[in-house]
Amino acid sequence: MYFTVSLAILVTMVLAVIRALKGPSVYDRVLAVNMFGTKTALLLSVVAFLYGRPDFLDLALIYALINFVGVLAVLEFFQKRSAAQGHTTKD
Amino acid sequence: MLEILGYYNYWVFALVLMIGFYAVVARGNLIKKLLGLSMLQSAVFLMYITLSKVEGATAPILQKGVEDQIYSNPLPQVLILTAIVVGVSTTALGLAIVVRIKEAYGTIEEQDILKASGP
Amino acid sequence: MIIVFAVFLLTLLVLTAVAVVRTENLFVAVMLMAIFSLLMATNFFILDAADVALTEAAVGAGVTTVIFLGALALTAEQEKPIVSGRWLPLAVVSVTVLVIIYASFDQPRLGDPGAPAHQHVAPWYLEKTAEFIDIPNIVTAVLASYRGYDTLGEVFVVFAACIGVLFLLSVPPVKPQKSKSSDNSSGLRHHLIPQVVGRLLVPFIFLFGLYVQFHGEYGPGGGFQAGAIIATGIILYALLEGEAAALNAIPKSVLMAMVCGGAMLYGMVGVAGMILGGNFLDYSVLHSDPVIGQQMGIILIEAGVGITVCGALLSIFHAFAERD
Amino acid sequence: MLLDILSWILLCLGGGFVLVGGIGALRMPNFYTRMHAASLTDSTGSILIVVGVMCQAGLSLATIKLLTILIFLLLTGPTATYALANAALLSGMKPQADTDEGRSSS
Amino acid sequence: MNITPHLPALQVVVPILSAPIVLLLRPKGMAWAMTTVTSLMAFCIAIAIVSGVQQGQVFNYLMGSWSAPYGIELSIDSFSAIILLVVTGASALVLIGARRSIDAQIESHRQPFFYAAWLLVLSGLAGIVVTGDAFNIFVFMEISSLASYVLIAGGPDRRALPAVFKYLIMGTIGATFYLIGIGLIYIMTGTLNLADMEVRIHEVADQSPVLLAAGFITIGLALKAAVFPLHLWLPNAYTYAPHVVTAFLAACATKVALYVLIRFDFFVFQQNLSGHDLQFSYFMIPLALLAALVASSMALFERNLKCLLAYSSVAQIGYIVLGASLVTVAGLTASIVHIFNHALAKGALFLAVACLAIRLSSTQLTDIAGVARRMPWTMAAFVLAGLSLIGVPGTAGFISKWYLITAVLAKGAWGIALVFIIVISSLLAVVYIWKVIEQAYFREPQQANGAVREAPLELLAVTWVAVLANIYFGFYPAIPVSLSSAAAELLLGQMPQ
Repeated sequence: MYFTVSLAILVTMVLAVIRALKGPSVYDRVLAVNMFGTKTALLLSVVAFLYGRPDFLDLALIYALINFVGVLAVLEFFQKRSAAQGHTTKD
Repeated sequence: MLEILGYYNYWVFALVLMIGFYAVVARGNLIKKLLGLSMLQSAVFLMYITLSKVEGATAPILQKGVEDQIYSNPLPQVLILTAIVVGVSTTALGLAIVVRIKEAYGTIEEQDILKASGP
Repeated sequence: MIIVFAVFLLTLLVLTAVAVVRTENLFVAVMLMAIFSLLMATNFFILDAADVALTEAAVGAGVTTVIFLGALALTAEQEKPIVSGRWLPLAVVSVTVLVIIYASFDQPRLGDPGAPAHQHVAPWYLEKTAEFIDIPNIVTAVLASYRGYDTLGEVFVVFAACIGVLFLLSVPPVKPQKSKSSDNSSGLRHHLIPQVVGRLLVPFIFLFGLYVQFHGEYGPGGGFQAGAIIATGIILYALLEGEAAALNAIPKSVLMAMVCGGAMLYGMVGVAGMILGGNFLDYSVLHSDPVIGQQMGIILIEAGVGITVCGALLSIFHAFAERD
Repeated sequence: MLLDILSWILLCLGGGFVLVGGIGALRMPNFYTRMHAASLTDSTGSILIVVGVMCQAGLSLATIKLLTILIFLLLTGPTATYALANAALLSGMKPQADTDEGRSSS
Repeated sequence: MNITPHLPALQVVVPILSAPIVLLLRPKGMAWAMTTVTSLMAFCIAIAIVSGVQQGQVFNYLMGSWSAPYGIELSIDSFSAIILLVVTGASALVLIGARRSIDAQIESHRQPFFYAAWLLVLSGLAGIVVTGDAFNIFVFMEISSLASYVLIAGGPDRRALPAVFKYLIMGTIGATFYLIGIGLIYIMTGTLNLADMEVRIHEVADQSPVLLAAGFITIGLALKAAVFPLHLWLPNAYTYAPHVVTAFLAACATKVALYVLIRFDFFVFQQNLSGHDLQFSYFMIPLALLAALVASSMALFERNLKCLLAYSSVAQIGYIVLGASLVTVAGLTASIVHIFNHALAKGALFLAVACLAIRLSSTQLTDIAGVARRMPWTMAAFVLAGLSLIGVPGTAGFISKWYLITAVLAKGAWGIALVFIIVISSLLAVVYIWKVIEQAYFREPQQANGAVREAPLELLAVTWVAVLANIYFGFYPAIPVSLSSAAAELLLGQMPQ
């Protein structure tokens, strides 16, 4: 049962990687990375039970955290870049 | 079939190692070189972790009340913990150098830097 | 079962690696590298290396990506296409791959319990740790006590990288500083929703970091991971509120003191062992009961490691982020 | 027993949602539709899978951790999606109906 | 407490724990003073260790009191002792004279970082030498490498940056290859302790992973040691580094990598891998000869004094490798003596260059024209050190060349061909040193150099200490030779001759 779910998540991870490779825009890639990160967190929480070691759930939490901070860092990067190129961002 | 797949990790190690190596050697962009370098290091991590795995074992964190559980080999994992931090340190230092190169030369392409440096 | 996972993830890993090398957009390459790191970490987890997976995720996928983005913002985003010299490296690389693959057939295959590596030193750790140190996480025991000297070295590697980055980036930028008005846009201040959510999360991240720090003897975790997580929390704060606010909360001098203090704490625990009649890094002499002494020593040096790693990663982050 | 069946159903549903989201992210014609597909199924899939696993775990420390993970995912996922869509919109990428090229030059 | 048994640990711990303190010392000059004092302490510890080793004492130290294959063991034999002497001596000597040169090249607010990095290089190199654990070598190698990237990047010329980047890339690849080699050996033997490895590798010696490991380790360390075709990072890194850093690193950084290379190939592999001696010779001898010839010729055409000396270093590394690749006690003795003597000669030369550079703006050959009239003492030191580099009798360089030639001749007929090549390479050395001397003594001084004075006293003094050491060890070579031959016999201990 866990195995089936992990397989579904794994396939989704593959799809996310394909999206990241295809692009076309940078935002698509960021979206793919974000999706990939969430799927990794889910996969880990399932695999932790598959292995019978639920004490490893901490990892899933960290993955989710890293994922969030990563996306925000990318946005900050975009913002810096557009500021450097002289585009004024409106709110 | 499963016998062959038991070596699959080592092959991926070899492939990723050499993909990283190729990026370092053949690419002229300094940041690309650093990406290749961290890939090269990751490949080594994979090799160590692969060799720490024991069939039917679990992570080397002792479980209370569970008898005759076998555990994977903790030693390579410790080494790789160290090596990961070393890898990040190297990358950070390399990036600082790249930033300075960009400021000094206005480019981060190896060819252009060689041209700018002159003989 | 594990084979299926491994084949899946490893194949993806190779594909991602190829894509990182092939793409000419460096930003895309960094994004793919983040995926590469996450894949690597998942692999580690599946291969029973929980601590390593934690570190790779926190340090490899998290902090490294942030630092790479910081450097990209200061340099260029597009790579020039390579002009020549593609075939020789490719040939060398292919030959080496074949050699390694050939040699792999003499290697014990994945998971072979009869491999010499699992016969010699490792079983001793697994058997004796309960007697000598009495903590469940063997990885922490080996890291902090049996091979504590390596870890000391590693702390100083981080230390060296930190002073290196600060040394290199302490030269004022060559180009004139941009007008200060652009600094107002620093931080994601005008993105309301991320800011509210982020503010909510920051304290919990700290709490979680402390949990990872002090739970390291019992579960996956320890100084490196905790240091990286807390640093990530502060980086999140800096992203949301801007560099200046984060530097206000924790000034650079404090960061420097953390880097030095953590390293010194580690060293001093070692020296204390020496003074109390043991060898360097011998924690048994710290307390009349050697087992408690070991545990005390481990907690202290893990704290040192966490403080140094956190301070160093933040110093590096700020050094890059400040520069534009 | 009942709990087992329940968790089985939840997990399968979750897996299905996740998979559909992945296919959507791959097959949809432009960025905003892809994002839509990915983010909604992400949240639903997370809820279903984590709750499914929670049913298996019973009342233990693991359940609390799972709950934390769930809350965390539910907070960060939509936030990240919002921020990303916002950034894309600000960069000049306009939502369009049926093109594959709805993107800016960046 | 009795301090003697703790000496191996203190050798590393004293400098490494001073680094964070130095970083916090803000007042001008304090960082330098603390670094120098620490470095002198390290030197004293090294002397104590050497005298202990010469009395037959064996230093084995269990880190954390964990017994050997389980914990990390430090072990010092005569080979480690002589390298320790070189590393700590070079650091202490250069630091004493370095202050003004560093002040001139590095802004004062960056100096604490610089000195902390210096101490890390010192402790990293010392750590590599004292340890008896394969992975521990990697960790300390990375400390010393990262810190030496920092030191080199301190060079004021912008070309220092690409040079140090190249060094970083090649150095990291080298360290990673070494790590792969360790991993492969660990798979086959299950241990990381060098002594234990030596015993256990015997059973699996003929399996391909071990051979692959030997290859990876040799190539990785050769990269670090700048053995000939892998030396590409060295010339620029040495040329654009701050002058005193060049003097320090040229004297010991590559030597320590060579130390690890020799230790691995002889101590771990040699006695166990069948045919390893032949493979090692066939692989290394051509490279060593090419290094001696090609690098010496490159030095002939260099226009920059530091770059010239850097190429000469590559050639000298060739001699060291040549001696080792003969796989005889005599050859290995020659090789180890040459590590010591070359460190003396190159250290003295680069210190003399630092003296020149502090008064002249550049190290281009054309800019030192006629400088001998203005800086007679400096140039005299340069000439004497140059003679030692060439191997003129009465200098330290002669001793090692003599041992090398004797060892090569013992190899029989084709040894004579090797001697021929050594002599040619030495002649090339005469030519490139002469090129410098001609510029300095027999050219008209440039207008711009009119106000040039003799170098600052302390820098000149340490230069002369190094030069006098060259001469002293040329007449009384007992210490390095006895240590080296003891080391060689130890390394080749159970080898059938």
